[in-house]
Amino acid sequence: GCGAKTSTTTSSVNGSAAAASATSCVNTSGSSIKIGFLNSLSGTMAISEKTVNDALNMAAKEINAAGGVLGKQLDVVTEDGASEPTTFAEKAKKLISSDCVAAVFGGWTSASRKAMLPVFEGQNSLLYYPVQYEGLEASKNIFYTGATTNQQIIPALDYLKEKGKTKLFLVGSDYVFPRTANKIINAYAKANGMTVVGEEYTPLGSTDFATIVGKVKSSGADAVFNTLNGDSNVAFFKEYTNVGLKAATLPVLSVSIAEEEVQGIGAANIVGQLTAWNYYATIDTPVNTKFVADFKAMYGDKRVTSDPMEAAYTSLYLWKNTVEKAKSFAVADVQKAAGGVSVDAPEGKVTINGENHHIAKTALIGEIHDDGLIYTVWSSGKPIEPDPFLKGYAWAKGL
Amino acid sequence: MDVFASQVFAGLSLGSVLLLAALGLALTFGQLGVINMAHGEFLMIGAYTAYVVQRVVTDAGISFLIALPLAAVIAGILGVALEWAVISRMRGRPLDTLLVTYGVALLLQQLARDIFGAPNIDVRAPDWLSGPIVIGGLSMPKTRLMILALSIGCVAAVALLLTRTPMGRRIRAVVGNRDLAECSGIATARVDRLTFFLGSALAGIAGVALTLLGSVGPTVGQNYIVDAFLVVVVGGIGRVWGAVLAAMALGLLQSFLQLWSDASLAKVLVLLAVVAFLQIRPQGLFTVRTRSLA
Amino acid sequence: MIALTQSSRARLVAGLVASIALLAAAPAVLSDFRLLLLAKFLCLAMVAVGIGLAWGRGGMLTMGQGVFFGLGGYLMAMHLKLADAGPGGVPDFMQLYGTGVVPAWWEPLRSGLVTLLLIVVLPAALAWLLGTGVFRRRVRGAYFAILSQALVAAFAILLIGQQQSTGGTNGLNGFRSFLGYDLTDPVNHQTLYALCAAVLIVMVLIVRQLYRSRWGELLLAVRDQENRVRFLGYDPASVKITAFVIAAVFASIGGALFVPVVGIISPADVGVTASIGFIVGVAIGGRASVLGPPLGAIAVAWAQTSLSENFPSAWTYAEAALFIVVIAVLPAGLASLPALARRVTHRRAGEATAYAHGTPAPVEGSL
Amino acid sequence: MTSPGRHGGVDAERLGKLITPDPETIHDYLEIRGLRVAFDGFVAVKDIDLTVTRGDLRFLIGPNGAGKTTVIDAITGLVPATGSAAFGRKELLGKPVHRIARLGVGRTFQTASVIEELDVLSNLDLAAGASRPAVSRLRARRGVPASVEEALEAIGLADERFRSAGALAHGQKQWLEIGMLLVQGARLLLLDEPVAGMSHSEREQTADLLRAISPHRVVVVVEHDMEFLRAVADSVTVLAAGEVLAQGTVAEIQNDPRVQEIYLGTPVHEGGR
Amino acid sequence: MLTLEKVRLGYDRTTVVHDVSIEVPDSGIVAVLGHNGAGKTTLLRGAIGLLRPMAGRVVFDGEDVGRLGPSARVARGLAYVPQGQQAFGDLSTRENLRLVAEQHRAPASRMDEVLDLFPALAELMDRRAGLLSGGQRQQLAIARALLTGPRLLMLDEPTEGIQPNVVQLIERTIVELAAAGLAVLLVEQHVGFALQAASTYAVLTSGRITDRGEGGATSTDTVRTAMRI
Ligand SMILES: Nc1ncnc2c1ncn2[C@@H]1O[C@H](COP(=O)(O)OP(=O)(O)OP(=O)(O)O)[C@@H](O)[C@H]1O
Ligand SMILES: Nc1ncnc2c1ncn2[C@@H]1O[C@H](COP(=O)(O)OP(=O)(O)OP(=O)(O)O)[C@@H](O)[C@H]1O
Ligand SMILES: NC(N)=O
Ligand SMILES: [Mg+2]
Ligand SMILES: [Mg+2]
Repeated sequence: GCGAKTSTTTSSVNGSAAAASATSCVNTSGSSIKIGFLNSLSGTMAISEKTVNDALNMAAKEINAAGGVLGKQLDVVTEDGASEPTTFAEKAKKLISSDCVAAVFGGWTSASRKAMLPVFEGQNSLLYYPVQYEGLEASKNIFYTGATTNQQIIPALDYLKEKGKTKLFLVGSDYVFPRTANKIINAYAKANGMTVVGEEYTPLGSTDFATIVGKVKSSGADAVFNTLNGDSNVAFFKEYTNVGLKAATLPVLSVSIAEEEVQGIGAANIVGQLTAWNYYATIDTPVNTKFVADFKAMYGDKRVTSDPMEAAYTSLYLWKNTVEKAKSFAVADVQKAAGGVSVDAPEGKVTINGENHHIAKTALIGEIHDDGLIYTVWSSGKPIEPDPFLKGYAWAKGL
Repeated sequence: MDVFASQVFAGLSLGSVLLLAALGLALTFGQLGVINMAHGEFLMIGAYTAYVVQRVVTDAGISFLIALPLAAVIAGILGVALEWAVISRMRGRPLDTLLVTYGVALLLQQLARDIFGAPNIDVRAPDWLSGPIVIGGLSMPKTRLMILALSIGCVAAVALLLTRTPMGRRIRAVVGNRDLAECSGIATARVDRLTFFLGSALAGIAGVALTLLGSVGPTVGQNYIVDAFLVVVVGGIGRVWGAVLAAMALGLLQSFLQLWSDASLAKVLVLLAVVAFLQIRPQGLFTVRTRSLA
Repeated sequence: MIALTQSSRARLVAGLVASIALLAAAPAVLSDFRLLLLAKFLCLAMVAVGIGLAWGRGGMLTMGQGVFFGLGGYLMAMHLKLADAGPGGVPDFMQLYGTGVVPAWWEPLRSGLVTLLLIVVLPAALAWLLGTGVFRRRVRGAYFAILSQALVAAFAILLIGQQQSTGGTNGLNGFRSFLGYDLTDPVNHQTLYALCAAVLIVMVLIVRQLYRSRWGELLLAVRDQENRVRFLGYDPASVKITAFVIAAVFASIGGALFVPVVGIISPADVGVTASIGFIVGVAIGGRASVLGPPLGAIAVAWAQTSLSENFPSAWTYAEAALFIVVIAVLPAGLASLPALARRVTHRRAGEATAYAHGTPAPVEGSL
Repeated sequence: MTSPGRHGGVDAERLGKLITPDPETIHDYLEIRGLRVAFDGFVAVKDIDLTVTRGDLRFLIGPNGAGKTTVIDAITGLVPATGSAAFGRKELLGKPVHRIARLGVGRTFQTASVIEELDVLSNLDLAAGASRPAVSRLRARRGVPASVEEALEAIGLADERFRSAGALAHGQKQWLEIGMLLVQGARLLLLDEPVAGMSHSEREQTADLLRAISPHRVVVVVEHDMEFLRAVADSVTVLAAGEVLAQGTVAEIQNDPRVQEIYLGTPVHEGGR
Repeated sequence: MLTLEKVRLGYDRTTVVHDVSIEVPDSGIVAVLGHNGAGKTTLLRGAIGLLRPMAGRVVFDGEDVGRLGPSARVARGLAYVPQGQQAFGDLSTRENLRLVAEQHRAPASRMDEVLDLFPALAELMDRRAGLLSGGQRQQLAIARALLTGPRLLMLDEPTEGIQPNVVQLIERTIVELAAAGLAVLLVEQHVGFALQAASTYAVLTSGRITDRGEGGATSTDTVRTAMRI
């Protein structure tokens, strides 16, 4: 358990040690400062990451309009991660050592993050990663502005438990996030008198769910916990409804389906199902109303905002505030100043945890309506402190 | 027993999907010796056709029925264009056509991305295809039954065409000996074009069918192309019945393996099974002998 | 016809010298980042050289080189992981997703020597096994291409599925040292680059000798008339297997060097798409020539990176278009341009028609 | 473009070492017992017995479809067969094609097949090389092996040596194939219609060639050209419907009414053939 | 009926037929003799359209067909039996014949006539042509050509590799067809029959016509000398 932590933190320590050799080339003399946006603009993940890139650009535009950061205009360098970990690593290297950006914002799949981590540690630069993920990680060079497990998955499980669900069926894409998430879910279930009656993985992008849905049907489960990512969700839910399964009788709780994905799946196939996030477009606060309005104004009425987009948008402001607090773009200074920096984000107030570089977020369970939007049905009420290594949970020992 | 039955159904329906996707290939690959890597993209085109039609004709039921023939025609025409523009100029270079059409595939994918956007879009299934038909505990989604029916229909059509009609004879003659066919008064160029039209049209139909199962995206074709090729190869190139058998075999194998293991491992095992099979029966299930050395 | 004429042999030597000179000059002019990028391209070029041999000369279109590239890459990556973890240590990702104990089949890779050995032996053995199965059974052309594709598909899915021991989609990364050298130190980057360049040059020279040899002619004969060659008393299978094994080993070595250079190897680098990607450069450069495949691979990889940096989507069009045009109208690749230019002079109107039996455009490049 | 017809063409004198008797060949003979070839149901060759010795140039004739080519296919391992076919006491049936070839069994094909991509020289060099040790193949070809040079002269393609074999005319290809047999060191030559498509003079030249080879090799020729047969054959075996119909000298066969009935017919004209 | 005017033919690098002119009258047999490699096949490939002439014209009763593909020329009444017993290997003998019959809407009667000409085929109707022996395939090839209902029949060494009595059959057939008013362009190596049957002959040497003359009368030997053999 703690082995994991020490190993990652040591690696990050070595990282900053090695960093001594990798001298930063960031140019802070001019009237503008370079930052990098690194999202998949091509490949399977483009579906989701393009929207994140849009949100980031909107934030940059706003900040520049408002006078920039420490009086410097943001000069954005955009790179395409092409949905391939290797490309993410390579482009990250380029942004840092060739474009000399002060910080990089982007990444979606945990695969891409894991690929970039050693680069940012080795080159001692900063990555702001905007997507919910499986936790068990903390690098001095990464700020995690999406949810970690105790801010999304565990509240979701609490919700199901509260609703009296005891038999879970786990469906996920075959990669690190779902597999790790499900490890945690299994541990939780054991500790909370739930049973996992089935656990199935399909390759990313696979579209044949006849067998799996068949298994779900005959498993006797009373809830499905869905960690599928991307296209597979569509095929899954179509199959699900076509064999006659209904949200009312056998609800599916998903943690990777946001407003954007709902459009792709088709509201009809998924109406009534549950999701767990920290943000919904339907959040009724002045900040969010403005955020949604501005976004539609900039990208068109049909467009919707989602959790990862909001987290990305917010991440840029978090960096801005940190830099201005540190009065410096230097990595070391930003790292030092980060603790306690907060932003009044569309999802509500978020604050950076200086210990693990995650941020406190409010957990929300939502229900999908036929208008394609998600409406909050349960809220943690207040921001939950990030606990990536689940130290606060006895049952999580030995994960 | 109940599980067994449902797995058999799952397997057959997966098989029918593979078959539908592979049938067009069996034709172009088998009859023209052209390995059309863009076949998957013709599926995609069919799928997007269904999407566009639905935007126009909002009623899912009607749009589906319109989309089927329309997709066939559109994909078919694009196929002909491809044949005329590139493939017809690459006689006797099967492996090169494989690569060229791969380039075409990339092109079409990017085109789709720029026209319809990277995000996948959804095509609503007709109401009369929603929900299952339940027979003795076994609930069979109507959509899958529809696909099963479609593939049976297409197979029958193709088989009849090839074996019973003059057109079929002509197609096979051109495969056998292009020059001789030309000298026997057969306009080989036209025959090729027609063959390719049929092959691509089948892909178009398959594409529409796929919208019943999953979402439509620029890379939807890629999810099927590898399996489709395996079906053709295992079946024995140019052998329609071989393709049918192969598709069903692969479908059943996949669904039953998946019962004992997980989807990923099942897929691996199926692929390895195919590799092994081809070493035992290099020319596939059904083969033709000729006396020619080559 | 394939026996290189004096002039074309001279051109080949010239080409070799020029390329080597360029490789030598690179470290002086390129930034650390760009140099590593070039080193990466060189690794891909190694795979290309092998494909040129197997496909260009042997007619075996292998769409599955990713398997061998991956074998070499993962073997090296596993070793580096263990090395970083230290004696008896457990790689970080295993503690995260796995049981926290190193699987038995990883253990041998703690030794650098064993690793280097396996990087050569394992792919060779696999290729030989596959080759014997496939070529003795006379699986040919499209069948082989698709079979090899199925194999690589299986390989990639397997890697993804075995997360606890292979890192799954993440693959393996975060290496700190290579054979004891700190991978973050630019000086070592130069050495690493030099190593890649040297290895590639050796591979090219090997292939050149093979092409000039009788074995090369035999391979060509097997490509065009496998069955006829049998009646001369040759066993075509063994010829093909040899070529295939060499290609596999080249790919594996390319993968092994790719890992320290790029710092990560993941299923996406060895999958179906990546494997076809290897072929693109070979086809564009000139499949059957000596320098065509490596130069083509480097050029394409370079264009991909630089163009996709500036206009991601336009690049896809460019690559696809180039690929189509070259293969359709220039089967011998860019390497054949000089020869072509010379021939154009004495070309007469309306020669070979669509029907003409004319011996199909020869795929022998002049370089 | 020069055609061999004009200068030289085949030159049997130039055969030289290619066919010098090598002691090993003394005991060479082809012995076929109960050879049977069936193609899913249809029996193309029915229990044939046939013995051919060195120096007895044997012609195999018979109606189209009698099974002549199939017999050769069976001997050379191209089609599976039952029974026995032995050369120099070594059983051939059941061995893979290339092993049979290495036992000194060579053949030509009814539709000439050479390696089109390679030039004439490389074709011959390749044929000559099967016996070379594998490692030696890793060296480039320097100069032309004597045997290959002789063959080039013998088959009259010396001037075509750098021509790609694919560009040769039908008849030239057949000579090239014979040349390949010679350099290959085949001791049993199975020639399937070697003069088909050759002009009168070329037939005569080919005849000389075969007559020169015959004393030192076991030769079986399948032909329909009676004039050529009369010119070359020592003995004749007639196949019909997969069975041996008759066997004997040229004269015997020509006067055999059954052979005339099913095969020879009655010539409508004199001259040409 | 068919006129080749100074046609030049060849392949990528080589010119094989140099400005050859040949006139085939509306009926009767024109024989083209020559060595192998002389360019006979190439000439016919040019006449049928498998090769486009580099120079010169191909005129089929009044129309310049030089730009047309083979199928178009066949549709106009040209027929061609290629060298080397070619057939559609994957189709049965019957299908080989039906294929052509359909293409040219041949009346059933014509099919019967053809089968009468080659009784051997009648027994092989259901065997795949790819499995037929050389001679069997050759008969099939001529049968196919006749089914197109041609006005001019081009034969490239039709008796090559055929058993003697069938050779006689084929030769007889050719003579009869010619007598029945079919124009025939016959490429042969075997001077004997060719000269006897031909109304006119031409000798092709290395792609050039080196001798022409009346058939029948001329003695084989004069031609042999003309062919320099
Ligand atoms: N692979 C096969 N399958 C079925 N039948 C075959 C096969 N190969 C040959 N045959 C048949 O076997 C018989 C013998 O054929 P073969 O070619 O040996 O005759 P041949 O004596 O060589 O005739 P020709 O003199 O015309 O060459 C023919 O009837 C042919 O149709
Ligand atoms: N595909 C080709 N490519 C290049 N040259 C060729 C090709 N085919 C034939 N030739 C050349 O053309 C010349 C004439 O060939 P052609 O086949 O017309 O001769 P032919 O008179 O028919 O000989 P045969 O009597 O043996 O059939 C040959 O000598 C050959 O060199
Ligand atoms: N972090 C994820 N969703 O991969
Ligand atoms: Mg024969
Ligand atoms: Mg000819």
